[in-house]
Amino acid sequence: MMLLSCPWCGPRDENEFACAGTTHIVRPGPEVSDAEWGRYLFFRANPKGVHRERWRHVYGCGQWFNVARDTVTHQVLAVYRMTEPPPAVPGEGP
Amino acid sequence: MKYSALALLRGALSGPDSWSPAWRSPEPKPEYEVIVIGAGGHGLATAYYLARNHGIRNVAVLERGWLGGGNTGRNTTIVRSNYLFPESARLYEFSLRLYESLTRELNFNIMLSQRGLILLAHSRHDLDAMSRWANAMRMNGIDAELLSRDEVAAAAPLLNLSPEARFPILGGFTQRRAGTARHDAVAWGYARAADALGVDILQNCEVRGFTRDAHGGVTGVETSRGPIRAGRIGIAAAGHSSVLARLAGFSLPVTSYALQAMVTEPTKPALDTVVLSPGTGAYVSQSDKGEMVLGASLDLFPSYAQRGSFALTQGILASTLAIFPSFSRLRLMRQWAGIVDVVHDSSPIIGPTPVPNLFINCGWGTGGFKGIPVGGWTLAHVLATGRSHELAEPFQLERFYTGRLIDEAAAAGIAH
Amino acid sequence: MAEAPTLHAAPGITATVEHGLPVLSLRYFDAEGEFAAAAARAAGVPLPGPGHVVRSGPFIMAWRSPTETLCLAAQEAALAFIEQALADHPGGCTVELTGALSAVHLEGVRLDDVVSRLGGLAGAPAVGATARARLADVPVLVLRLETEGASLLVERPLAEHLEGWIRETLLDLA
Amino acid sequence: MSGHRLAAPAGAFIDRSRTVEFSFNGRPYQGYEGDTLASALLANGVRLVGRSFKLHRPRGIWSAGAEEPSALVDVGSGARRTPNVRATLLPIVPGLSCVSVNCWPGVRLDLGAVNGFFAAVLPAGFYYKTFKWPDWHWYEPAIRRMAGLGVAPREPDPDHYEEVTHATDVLVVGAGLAGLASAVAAARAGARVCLLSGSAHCGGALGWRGDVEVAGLEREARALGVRILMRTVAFGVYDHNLVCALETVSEEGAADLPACVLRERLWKIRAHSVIAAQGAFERPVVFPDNDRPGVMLAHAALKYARAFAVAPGRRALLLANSDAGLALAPQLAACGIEIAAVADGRSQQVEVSAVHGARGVRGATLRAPDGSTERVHCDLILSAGGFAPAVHLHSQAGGRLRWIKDSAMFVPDGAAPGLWSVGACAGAFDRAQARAHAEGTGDALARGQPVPPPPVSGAGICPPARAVARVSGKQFVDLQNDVAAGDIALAARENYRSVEHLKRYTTTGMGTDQGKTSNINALILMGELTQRAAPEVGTTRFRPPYVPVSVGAVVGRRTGALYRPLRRLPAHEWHVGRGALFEIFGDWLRPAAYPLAGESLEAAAEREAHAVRSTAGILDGSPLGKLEVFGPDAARFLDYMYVGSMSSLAVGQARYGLLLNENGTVVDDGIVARLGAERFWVNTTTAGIERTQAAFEEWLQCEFVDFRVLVTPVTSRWANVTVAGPRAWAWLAAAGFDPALAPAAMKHMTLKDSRIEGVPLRVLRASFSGELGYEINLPALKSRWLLERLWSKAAGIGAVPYGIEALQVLRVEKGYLHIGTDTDGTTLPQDVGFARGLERKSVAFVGRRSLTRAAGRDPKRPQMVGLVPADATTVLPVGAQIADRPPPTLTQGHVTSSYRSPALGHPVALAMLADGAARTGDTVRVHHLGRSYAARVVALPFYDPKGSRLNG
Repeated sequence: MMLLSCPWCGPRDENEFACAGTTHIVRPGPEVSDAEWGRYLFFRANPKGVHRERWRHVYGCGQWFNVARDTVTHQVLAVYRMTEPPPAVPGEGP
Repeated sequence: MKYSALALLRGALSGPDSWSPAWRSPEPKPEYEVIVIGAGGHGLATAYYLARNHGIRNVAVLERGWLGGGNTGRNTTIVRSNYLFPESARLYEFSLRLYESLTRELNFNIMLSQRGLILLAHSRHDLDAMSRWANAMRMNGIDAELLSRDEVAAAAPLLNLSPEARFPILGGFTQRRAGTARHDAVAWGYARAADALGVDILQNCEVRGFTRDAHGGVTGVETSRGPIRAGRIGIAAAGHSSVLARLAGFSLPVTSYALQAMVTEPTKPALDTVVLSPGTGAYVSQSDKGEMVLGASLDLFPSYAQRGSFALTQGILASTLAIFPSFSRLRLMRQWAGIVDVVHDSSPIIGPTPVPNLFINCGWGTGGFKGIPVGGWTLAHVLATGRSHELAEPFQLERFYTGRLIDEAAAAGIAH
Repeated sequence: MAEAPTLHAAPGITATVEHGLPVLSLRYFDAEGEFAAAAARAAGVPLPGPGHVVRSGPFIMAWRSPTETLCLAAQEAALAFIEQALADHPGGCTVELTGALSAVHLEGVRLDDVVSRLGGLAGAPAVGATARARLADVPVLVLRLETEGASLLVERPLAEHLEGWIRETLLDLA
Repeated sequence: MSGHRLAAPAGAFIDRSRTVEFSFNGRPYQGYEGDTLASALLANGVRLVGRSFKLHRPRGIWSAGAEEPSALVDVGSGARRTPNVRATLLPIVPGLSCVSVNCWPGVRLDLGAVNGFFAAVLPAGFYYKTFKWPDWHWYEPAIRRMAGLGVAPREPDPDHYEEVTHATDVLVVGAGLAGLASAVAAARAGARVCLLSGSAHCGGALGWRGDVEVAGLEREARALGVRILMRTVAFGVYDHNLVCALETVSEEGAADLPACVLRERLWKIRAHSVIAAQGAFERPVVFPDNDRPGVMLAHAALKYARAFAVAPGRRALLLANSDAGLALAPQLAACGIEIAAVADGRSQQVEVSAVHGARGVRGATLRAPDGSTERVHCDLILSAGGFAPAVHLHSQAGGRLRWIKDSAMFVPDGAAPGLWSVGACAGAFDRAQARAHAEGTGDALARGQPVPPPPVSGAGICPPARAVARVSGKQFVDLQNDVAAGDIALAARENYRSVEHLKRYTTTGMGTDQGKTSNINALILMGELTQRAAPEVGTTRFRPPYVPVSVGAVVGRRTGALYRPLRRLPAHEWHVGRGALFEIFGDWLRPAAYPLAGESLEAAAEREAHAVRSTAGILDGSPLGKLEVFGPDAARFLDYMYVGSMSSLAVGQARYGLLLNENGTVVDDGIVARLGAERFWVNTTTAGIERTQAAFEEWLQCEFVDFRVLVTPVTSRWANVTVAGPRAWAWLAAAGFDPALAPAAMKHMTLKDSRIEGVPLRVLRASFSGELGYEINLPALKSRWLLERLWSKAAGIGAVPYGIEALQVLRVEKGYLHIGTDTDGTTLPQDVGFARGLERKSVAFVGRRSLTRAAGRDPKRPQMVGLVPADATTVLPVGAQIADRPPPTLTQGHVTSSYRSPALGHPVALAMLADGAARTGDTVRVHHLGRSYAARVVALPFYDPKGSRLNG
């Protein structure tokens, strides 16, 4: 059970949070092709390594925030608010 | 050599040396007609059917670790074809029928145990949903029966049948031909049979890149055991599909999650069927060894770590006790996780990729085991002929652009 | 409005349950902004920062999220004063929540022993602090204003569950 | 009687002044307080205690700890029966009653032992090669009965389990010398320290040797405030240094227990640093018939003698394959166990070529390298093959292992993330060095300084295990699962050579002992057979749990009513008083109907629905989801969220909305009302409140970050009392409601704030029944008061309370869809009659883009239609499939909702039908479980198509 640090409530067990998958996905306008729309909806890098994802502190303050996390070791490399620019983290591929 | 009771007797008289290796450990050849990446059930079945159905025997199966060491050996071994949509029903029913003849086909006892799968209805709404499900299965030509509460009780007397239960049991529905099979045996049986047909199974052979021709088509792979050329390449790598896709320069609608399962210490027979309670998430069977096999549930965040979260372990066990309260004093003995490839509609992807000569079988998510025979059959078909098998046509990458998803989980309100 | 409190006890700890707490939610876009400042003036105390709770006159002000402070009072009428003071104030709004929340008040030296047995926190937050956490598998806001006491605020329909968990915990502590 | 009690002063753990009576396999025995079942049985001369898993061979007590593969018993009976308890860990208590597992009719005469005669044809993996004809199903039932160990209880567990969350700086697992030393050092350096002792005594192996150093350290640890948890075994290290441990609270099997006791306690300990100090296991020697009762790990024998004053035999043969093993001979002799012979497998290469005695050791034949043999009379064979450090937690935490060839053991290769090993589990067997290293580790971790590497020393020279050549008799590697050296040779021959294949093919290490004394030997043997070193065969990553843990303890309080929260209506008692039939809908306990005496649910629902259509009814709709949405961008935001324009609502107006996800599927519906210029009231479905709120917050916080909108959930704040029917207003008026709410003054789909007796009301005129309807929202704890007030006027109106079932009848008559019943996770808005609404809406909304993909434009999509059975009497079964022919064939759709309509006098049903809108008037066939019905497709709604009844 991971320990995630909510930017507002501090470190809590993973089961207080919900993960919504990859973050920093740019939502295209309605004019894009079906293929581009499909890529936006479904296609993900799914890296074995550093993953930028978003979590919500469901059982706490209800806030969404971003996490950079290694999907192999589960090490949390960065936690930042939705409005903060993404910090660089070691080990992130191109 | 042929396996039989007689062979066992011969082995007893003349010792271990009378047995021959189940498969060879060959050195890689510089080139194969077809390379299959991943020696799990799907990859091995693909190689077997390439040889058996299409006469293509110059085949290598490449495996990073040990054959059958991934999800094939990490699931809860359940086979069934209780699907709503005709497309899925055809696919999984074909798979179940292959399973039904697999022991003799492979001369390897996969211990297919068709002890039935019961889904529990905890509300009248559940009963209605199961009525739809059972009728849809019958439309698809698959056995399905609705069960009264008493029939459920007779099949699994240790269930919590109290009307005061938090999740009372009102009835259920069953597919009697569903059940379990010995997971290792499926991998080993296909491996042995494929090997006997000339397929090279190359273990400890990790794919590190693809070689390409001028048109971008794949011509081979770079591996930890050197480069190997191939005319066509198939990927059957489950949770690692995205990693291989990235090496080949495309992406997939796949996210990898850890699927957790566990067993208790073995006890004498106490449960004679497979029980699934969609309302609580409990999924319980008892193995031939006597262990209660529990799970499987996903840690709901992306993961390539083959271990599960303790919070989920607690959740799985709490759900188990909600329907089997007497299991409280059994002890949890082993717990593990496999990395599964989950797509939005929980249905597989079997067919070409954007890269010429490269084909894929992935997206089985939590249900890959039951799909092994058909996954191998259809990937072999597209590798051999260049055309998708009729059964696999609805299961192409294209559906993520057209929106023609085959979303059993959404329709049935239960994850497969 | 409050119903009769329920009492559970074990050596070193008592738990009382209170329904129908008078509560007003203060919602704002900016914790430093005009609305929050007006709320602070009305309550007579700066709104508590993240993870904090303060008592001011008849009010208990408890941080709940970056855009929400709960204002609790013994009487609903006291809340009307705040509500009126903030009516039509830009940058936020008030939402009446009286009756939405129930509280389990824990008192005694074994406070941490009980909180640490609810599945989420290793102990009660420090005096003057709040914690929103998963306790007894439901979302709970813990307020700590006393050395030997804390209040566990929970949505009313979930109070029975939290209370049941605490009742069994006290039974086994005894 | 070979085992017997030794004289004092031996017996550090037992209290000779307290005798304990217990029974084993139905026979009464005596022991002392402090005995384990194993020590007490040995003291009573009992050697045969169990039967093995596959071959049902007789087995005795093999170890003195958690590694026990053989001595398993079922404890207690009835609901408190606990299967597969290790006798070596089970304290005896008055009244304890236990039986051997896996034998029938008894452990002495076990019919399953017939398997032993066929052992030769039952090698590893035999079942893969046979039982194929005619079919596995023929053989499986018998095999299932033979398998399994103990008997599972059949009744719910009466006992309690609790879970404690703990946080600490340094957690030390294991309270032997190294663990104590590191805990004390860390505490001295100012850290908060928690120390787990697996047994009831500190000191580990030294504890029962009467070591004084241990007692001093334990005193100091307590003085420094170290939190010491006794009888607490860490079984798992999880992400981010969460260590889970199980504390035994109540004794297993005690007689006269209260109806419910706190049995075990789960500790979830989040530690900044973890120090593993779990010691080492003894690695057994492999030789023929090394499973006979009377064969035992050598250190276990010493422990029985020292700690429990029990000699497991009178004359012992010591098989020492290691320096440490040889050193045991004088110690055992000093305890009063005669050493008949010492076979030094280390240098002299003396082997056991045979064990004599089928039910228990009576002697052994030793064979020297020159082939000469010697028969030794003994009743005890002690096996000392070297050490296997307990690297489990290190491995669970992600640590690597390295192989120490001289001592034939794996030790940690550096620290694991967040976890450091000390003492024997780090390979540090030299006492002084281990203590110094443990102290250095505790101190460094407390101060945040680099931790010194462990001194791997003191284990001595130990050749790897090997099978004895040219002998008959099975040489067991894994006792519980009956895996012998020959099985490993078979696996090697058949190319199951990697550790994963070896384990799975032979089942080595898959038993309840999880291979604590077998895994390393299996690796070594496989390595020798395939000319590889053990690490080349592989080491499996250890997984939790380190020892098996009760399911109940992991679950804790989450059983019974506390499994998942169940929500009750704020006016629950009022409904009880009305005779409600409650059912669980989602997480809510709600009245399905209010049946009269002898009335069925269906009849009650039809009566209630009829009353709503003819007079009035009252429904408790309190669980309905409610949100307040506030802010300058609230209107624009709601336009994005719903199909249905919300920005054009005037204050006081309300509108129906369909909520989609980005994939275009319908996830919820609801009513949005405008409370003010910047303030909206949103009703969601009961089941949909959480996903709606989560979706709102995700869009606001993650995508539309510049929108100034605040969403406040108010579901629990407001109860909802719905009054519907032609006499609804008359009823409300009679109860004293404000005339401004009268239908003439308040239009359908408008909302007004009002008061009654000072109680604030938020009244929405809306209808899910098609009748004049008021949804009266009021402070939750006032709902009972209002219900009673209305009820006091009901008689004059002829009003009834109605439940969910009647509501369903009413809404189906009106053709209103119910999310999750008529829709599923594949439904698009155009499937449920919103094609025109989509065209009308000009602004963007979530999910819109997805609706225009090929799948969304498919004319064969299912569409919601009405069905009326052709015979006008059959209620079409929900879930029945629509098709021209009986199955198997391609389905065209299915029935989603179906009721007998009291208003129309015949059954009606809703269905999803391919291209349904174009098929009005068609007759279709509906198939259900082998029966078939004809039904007519009709336009919706069935009842009051003009909506004339909405205004009463």
